[in-house]
Amino acid sequence: MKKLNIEIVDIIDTSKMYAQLSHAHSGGICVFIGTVREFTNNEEVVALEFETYQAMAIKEMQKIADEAVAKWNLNSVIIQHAVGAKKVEEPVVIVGASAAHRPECFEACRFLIDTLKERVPIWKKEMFKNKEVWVSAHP
Amino acid sequence: MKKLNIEIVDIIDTSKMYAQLSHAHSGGICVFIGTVREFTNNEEVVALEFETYQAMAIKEMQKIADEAVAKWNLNSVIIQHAVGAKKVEEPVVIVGASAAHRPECFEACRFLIDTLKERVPIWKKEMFKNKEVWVSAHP
Amino acid sequence: MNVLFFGIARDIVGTSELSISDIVKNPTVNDLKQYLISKYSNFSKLTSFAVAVNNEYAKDDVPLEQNDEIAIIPPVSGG
Amino acid sequence: MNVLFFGIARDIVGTSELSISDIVKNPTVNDLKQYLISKYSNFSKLTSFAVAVNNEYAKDDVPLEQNDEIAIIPPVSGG
Repeated sequence: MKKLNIEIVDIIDTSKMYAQLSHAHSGGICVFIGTVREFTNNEEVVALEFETYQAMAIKEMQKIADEAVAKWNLNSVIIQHAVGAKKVEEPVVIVGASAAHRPECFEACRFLIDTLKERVPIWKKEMFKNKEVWVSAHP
Repeated sequence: MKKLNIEIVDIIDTSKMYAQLSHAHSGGICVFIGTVREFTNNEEVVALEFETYQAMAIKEMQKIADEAVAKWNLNSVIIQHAVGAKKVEEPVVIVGASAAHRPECFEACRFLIDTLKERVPIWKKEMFKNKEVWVSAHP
Repeated sequence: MNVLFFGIARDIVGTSELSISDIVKNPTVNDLKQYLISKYSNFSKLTSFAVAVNNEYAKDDVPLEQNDEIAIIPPVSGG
Repeated sequence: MNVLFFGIARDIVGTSELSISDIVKNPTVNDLKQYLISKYSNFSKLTSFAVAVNNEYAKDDVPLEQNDEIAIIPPVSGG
């Protein structure tokens, strides 16, 4: 049985990751966690603020998980994204895949985060000391 | 300041991973966990048993971490390997890297596990119902 | 026709939901985009923006129905 | 000269530590390997095996000193 965990959450609990991804048919688990970095282009970031179009975001994340399972024969997948204000060093996204062997779980994990960033309707605002910027909005 | 965590342990506690890898200068963390798979070549595995030459293993893991930090400018690295008997779905190894951006942490994490498997003096015995096999010992 | 706005699109129109009546009859996704650009010039300054119909990305020629859930999707930036 | 054995190497010699005295004078890593193969033919059936001197992999021409920590490293299989 495949294990899938697709969620939009207020706070990402990384300690649950292993239970969500481990599987008797898996020899390898690969996880990526995106975190808030203190500096962007040498400017100090106070926080990142995330908002989402939740119903559509869940639907897109489900599609991405289904594509990955079909392509790499995964046993488990997690895709969780946080919303709200996140401070430096806090997790904002976690994606992970478990598979029989390690090449598949690495490739699948990279696909999950790259595709999430391209397609899932989530928006990030960088909060600096004196300004706020919607990331990627302008050329 | 770089954070390094290099250990041989009896039990891998995956819930500590985030605290060990998060870093104010990191935007991405990549983690690989090796787990016990139920079947090897269609034969049911009861357990894996790991032993190590601990002093040398720690030294080799430290070298691998240093090489990765130098090559990808990582902020944090963990390399932990378990010893003793491990049952299906239990974690046996965890490696992880955190860096400013995601390509570096993915590449570094893959390097950590690939190089650990090549160089670190740890030996795995597959325990089947009716036999025991030292992995990779014979051609 | 109700339209939802997120992220910078919400900032541009000043609200998260807008009821639009003064648009061409039987509008398509493209008609809605052109309507927004003509009413709010800041839409033309965005890298791009997409329209979602019933929680799916919709191409320019997709017709919009009265009961569809329609949303304006500025450049996404999750992760 | 004390030598440590791990994994299948320990199974082959039947102990985890062996004191070796009947080896050539001023032996190198290669001399030790040949000694083991001649005494325990199962070493020649392994994929390979390495020798560590003071916790570092050592090449065949490295001389072995009385106080070195010497270990036989059969093919590793961690992870």
